[in-house]
Amino acid sequence: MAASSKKWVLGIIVLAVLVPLLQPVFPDVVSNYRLFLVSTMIIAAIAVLGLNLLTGFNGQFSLGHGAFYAVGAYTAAILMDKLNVPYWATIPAAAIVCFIVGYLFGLPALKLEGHYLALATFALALAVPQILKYKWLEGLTGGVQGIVLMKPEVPFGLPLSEDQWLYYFCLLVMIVLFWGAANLLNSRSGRAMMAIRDQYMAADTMGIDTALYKTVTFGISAAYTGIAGALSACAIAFVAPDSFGIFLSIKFLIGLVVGGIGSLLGSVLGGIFYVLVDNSAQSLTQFIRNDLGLPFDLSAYTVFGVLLIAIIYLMPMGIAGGLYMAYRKLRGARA
Amino acid sequence: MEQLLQQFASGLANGAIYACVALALVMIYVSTDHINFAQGEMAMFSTYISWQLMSWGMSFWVAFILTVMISFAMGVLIERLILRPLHNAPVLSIIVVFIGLLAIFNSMAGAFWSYLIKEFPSPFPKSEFGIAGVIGAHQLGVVLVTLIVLGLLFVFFRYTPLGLAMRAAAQNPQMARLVGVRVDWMLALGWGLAASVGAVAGIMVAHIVYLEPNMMGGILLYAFASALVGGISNPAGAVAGGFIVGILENMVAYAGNQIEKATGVYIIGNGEKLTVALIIVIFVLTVRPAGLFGRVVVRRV
Amino acid sequence: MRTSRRGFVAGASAFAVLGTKSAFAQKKYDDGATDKEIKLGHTGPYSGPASSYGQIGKTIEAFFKSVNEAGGVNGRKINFITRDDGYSPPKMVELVRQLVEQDKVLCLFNTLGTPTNTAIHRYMNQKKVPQLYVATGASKWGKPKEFPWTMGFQPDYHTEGVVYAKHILANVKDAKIGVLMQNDDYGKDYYEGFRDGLGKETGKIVKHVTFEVTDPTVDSQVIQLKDSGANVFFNIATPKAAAQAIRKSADIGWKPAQYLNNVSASVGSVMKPAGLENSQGIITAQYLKDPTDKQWENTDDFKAWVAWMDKWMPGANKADANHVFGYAVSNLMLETLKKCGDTLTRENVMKQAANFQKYKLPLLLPGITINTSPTDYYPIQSVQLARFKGETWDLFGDVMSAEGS
Amino acid sequence: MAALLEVSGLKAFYGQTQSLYDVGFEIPMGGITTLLGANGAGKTTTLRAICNMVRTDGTIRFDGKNIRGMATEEIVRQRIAHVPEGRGTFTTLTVDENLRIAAYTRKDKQGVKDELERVFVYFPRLKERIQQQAGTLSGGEQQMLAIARALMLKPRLMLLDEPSFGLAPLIVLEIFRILRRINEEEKVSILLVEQNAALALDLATHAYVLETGKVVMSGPSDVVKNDENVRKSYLGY
Repeated sequence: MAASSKKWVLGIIVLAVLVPLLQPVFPDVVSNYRLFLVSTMIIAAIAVLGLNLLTGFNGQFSLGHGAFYAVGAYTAAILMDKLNVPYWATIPAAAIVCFIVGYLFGLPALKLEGHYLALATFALALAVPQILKYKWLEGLTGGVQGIVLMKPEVPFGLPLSEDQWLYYFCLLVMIVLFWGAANLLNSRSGRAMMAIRDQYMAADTMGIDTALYKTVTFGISAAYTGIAGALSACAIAFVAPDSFGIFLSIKFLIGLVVGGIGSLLGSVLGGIFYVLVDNSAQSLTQFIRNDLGLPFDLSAYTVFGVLLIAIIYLMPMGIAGGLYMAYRKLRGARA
Repeated sequence: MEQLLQQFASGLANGAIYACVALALVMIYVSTDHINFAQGEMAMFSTYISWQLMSWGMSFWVAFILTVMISFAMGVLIERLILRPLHNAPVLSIIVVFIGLLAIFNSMAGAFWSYLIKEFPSPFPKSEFGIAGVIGAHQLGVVLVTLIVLGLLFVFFRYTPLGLAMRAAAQNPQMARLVGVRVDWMLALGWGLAASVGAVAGIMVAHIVYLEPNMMGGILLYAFASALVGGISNPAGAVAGGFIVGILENMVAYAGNQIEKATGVYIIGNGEKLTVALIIVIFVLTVRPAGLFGRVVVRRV
Repeated sequence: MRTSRRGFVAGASAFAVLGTKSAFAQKKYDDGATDKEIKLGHTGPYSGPASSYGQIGKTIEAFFKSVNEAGGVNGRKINFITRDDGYSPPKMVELVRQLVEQDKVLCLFNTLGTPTNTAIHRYMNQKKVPQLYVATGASKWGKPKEFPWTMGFQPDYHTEGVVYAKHILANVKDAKIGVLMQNDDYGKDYYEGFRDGLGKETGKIVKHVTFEVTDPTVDSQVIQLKDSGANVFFNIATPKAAAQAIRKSADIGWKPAQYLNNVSASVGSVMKPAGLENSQGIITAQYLKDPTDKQWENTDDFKAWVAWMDKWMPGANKADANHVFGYAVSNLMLETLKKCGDTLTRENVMKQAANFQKYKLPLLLPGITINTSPTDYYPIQSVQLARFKGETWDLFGDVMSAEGS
Repeated sequence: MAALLEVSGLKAFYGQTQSLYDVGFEIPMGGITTLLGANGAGKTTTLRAICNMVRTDGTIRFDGKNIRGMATEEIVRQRIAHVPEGRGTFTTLTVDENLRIAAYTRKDKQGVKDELERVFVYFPRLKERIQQQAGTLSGGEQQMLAIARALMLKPRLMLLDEPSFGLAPLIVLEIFRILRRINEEEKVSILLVEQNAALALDLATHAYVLETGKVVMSGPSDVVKNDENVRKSYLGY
């Protein structure tokens, strides 16, 4: 099982690397726009993975991961804008900054559980855009106007388009981060993390330093999401407080739940979904309005809500959970 | 001094709004263990219903009572049709369903009634209510209504068999079944009650913030904080929490204002008041993890 | 400036391919235009906190439907593609790239919001795709030297701020000004224009308070303004907060001279909710006809608009000024496309957009016209002050034109 | 004597795992029946199955009527009172509320009042603590409250799950004495699940022995008590 899944992962990675090279062959299918769209999915997947590490694997609740995303994005943006740091160097910087912020936030969060932790993280997500606009930070953050950046340029004279390069860059970061997460979860520390999620009291009596694990997990989770933020700053080439409203955090949560809580594959699916659901809601709306000729003024937002509920109905454990169940059923039927 | 008094009164009035919505949140929490993110939008939708009834010629209070009843039915229906089939789904999945509901209510209200802000009448006569220059008639009315709703809920839960059954169902559903309580219906009833309380909140709020599909967005955040400060399972705590958050927020702005006046240095102002208020709330929660008025309940392992 | 080299190459090559295809037809097309149709791209906030502006997109959609019904533009149908950006800059980038690269629209039209348009500003200019008549009053949309492919529409907030400041300096003795400002791009633009207008007299601003869009009320802010002893109140707020502020100041007995930004000058959605008795004497600057203002009822363009609304947007609320805005700006787009004739290239679209002289656009106030040139990318630069009286705005003074800021 | 409860071919499942295989027994009207068995034999599951708190298959007839598959709350309304293991009380409600909630299904106010008085005759201690929160009572008192609450349903059949669990021997004796009185005076039939087999067999008239989800032996309690296997396995002598 483990060996075969490894093969699968490798296969998908090889495929992911090869696809952009097909651009000259199928210019309309593998367009720059599509590659850009996939890059945003990758970025979302990384952000959802960060949240998953905290919620799915450590049992801590967060409604405010948009805050870490924002901190990552601004760290990258400020370094590029003020200090002319190259974009790739801002990724580790964002990771470090977000780790520290996450770790520090994890300290008071230790005392909070369930809904209270949700409130605390929610508050964080609310506070960050306000802090970005704070009078004394305006020089750094650009205040309400934000910071306009340059898109990453293709290095070494490689014969790639900007979007192809961005795609490869995001893909590389994602592979490294998922590999890291998989190893972490397979290690002793990873098992301790999950033990804390499953049996808090037991983990405590087993001699696991639950406080340390919980705060460090908070830090790592924040760092992952922060890296995603930094990548998004590179991809969008613009940061502003309006990009990091509370709905961003909620979208991560949707990605997490719909993808699959506590599943690495689920994070990828969640990232894809997070980007797709909006677009599909819009196309679906257009389809219903124009092709089915609905007399009523249906909004894409309504369709979005209906889609969400429908997905939870069909797959209460998320897409990853749903796939797993389908797989088991198939095998069961064959056996 | 006059400013302090006015800020305090305005905080109290805002607090009443938060308290009302927080009460609705608590209603659903005690009966189903969920925090309903769609609560604000449901309340907004109810308010539109009462607006519609009034525009058809009903008087304020007739529309009010009818709306509360319609909202009750709406809450029961949502529980039976949408949440019942999902009673085994994980908490986070339910939250996603709530977000879906939020989107649907918000956009439907926009589609039916447009996004234009609408005036909403106040039932409180200006001449008899309010203290001139300090607190408006409607603001004072909202405070009173909130306290009345709280009182009614208290009597309902404390002294009626149905209220008792709801508390029992919330505390230990399996045991409640064993004494013949139809727990499923208690959940639906909880939703109905919450929707009714939300409707009251919406109708009271709408005169102050005007009626529009997004009117509850900001308020829900404050209500959420209020409910948690007070102890999420305690209705009286939620109301107290609402007043605390409302007043605290204005006091933060006031303090910042006074500091700027005295020293000329801007430290905190209106942009940061929510942040600071929330930090204080969270600080309180780390010291008293179950909220100011909540009891620590031993968790079943 | 840092505008790109790559964008230029891409644009040029696309041009070459299309150029050869239609060389002998005497017609010239870029992406998004054919003998049969013209594709226009648009985004707006149909969801989220700014969703009241979604009405503009709906009006435009209905407008082009009516144009198509009547035969289209020079025989071509308009294919108007609109999407929901939720007022989110990253989402905007994604959608606009889709519109430009997948849907291959001829140009973007009336995309809404300052942060959202900022996010695509450079991209559009690299791609050399017109970003026409954007729905935001920031002053940065009129910089043809740096951003030749972007053009605004309405009078910019900065200019409007200057106008109010000048009026206060000329008319209010010993002005002590209190400012209420929405804490975002739009608020800031107004505020800076206002300060520029005051010039050396910025000391007259005794209090400047901000609010967030998520704040349920602005009561606390208004109390602070009153407490500062201000006798002039400049209200930079979107409709809901603006109405709250007007009512609250009356409630607590604060009676300053009030200036209200044009964004919230709607009688139906601000003055009435705020209470007509509380709104008397408020001053604003206008450029469009207010749909609830009875004095326009018998003007031709207004009658045409009402008839159009009845036919194409039945059931829509005519008090909503967004419908007026959408209708007016659509007319400008229509005229621009008409002027392009059979040369539907992006370059020509920009050229025609930058070539309006005293064009009378329906629903603009009498005396206000569209004027653009290759160096002037501000189509509307004139406003007229109005004072609220009874139930309508009473225009006074001359039409004022500020030179581009 | 007619059987009040007839169970036959009863199977029960927790998710995918089956924990009862073909359990069958009868409870005579007015008697006390006990289920014996080691941990995990399925005693508690049997009680839960009767009240439809697990997924079941088979037949369960109460007073001649098939009640299998009815909702728990409806079964309770047939006047079957279940006192679950670990003393099921509502810890945040007061003693008074705990008792009143049990009468929730009843419409006759006067009857409820009388019932309350009668319950206090059996459990005078509860009367003293009437306004206390159930969670603050001692273990024995909580067990008494649980039984008292079951009585408030005016049951015809009472299902008792480990009433002696975790209590001091003296208290256990007191509770069992009360149970016998209830059985005699209130004409309540009792199905008792109990670790303490000696005590249970003393109280009961009939006994069934469960092993890994099956009934392996049954009979009048005197007979069962003297069975060699039972003596070795459950009575310890």
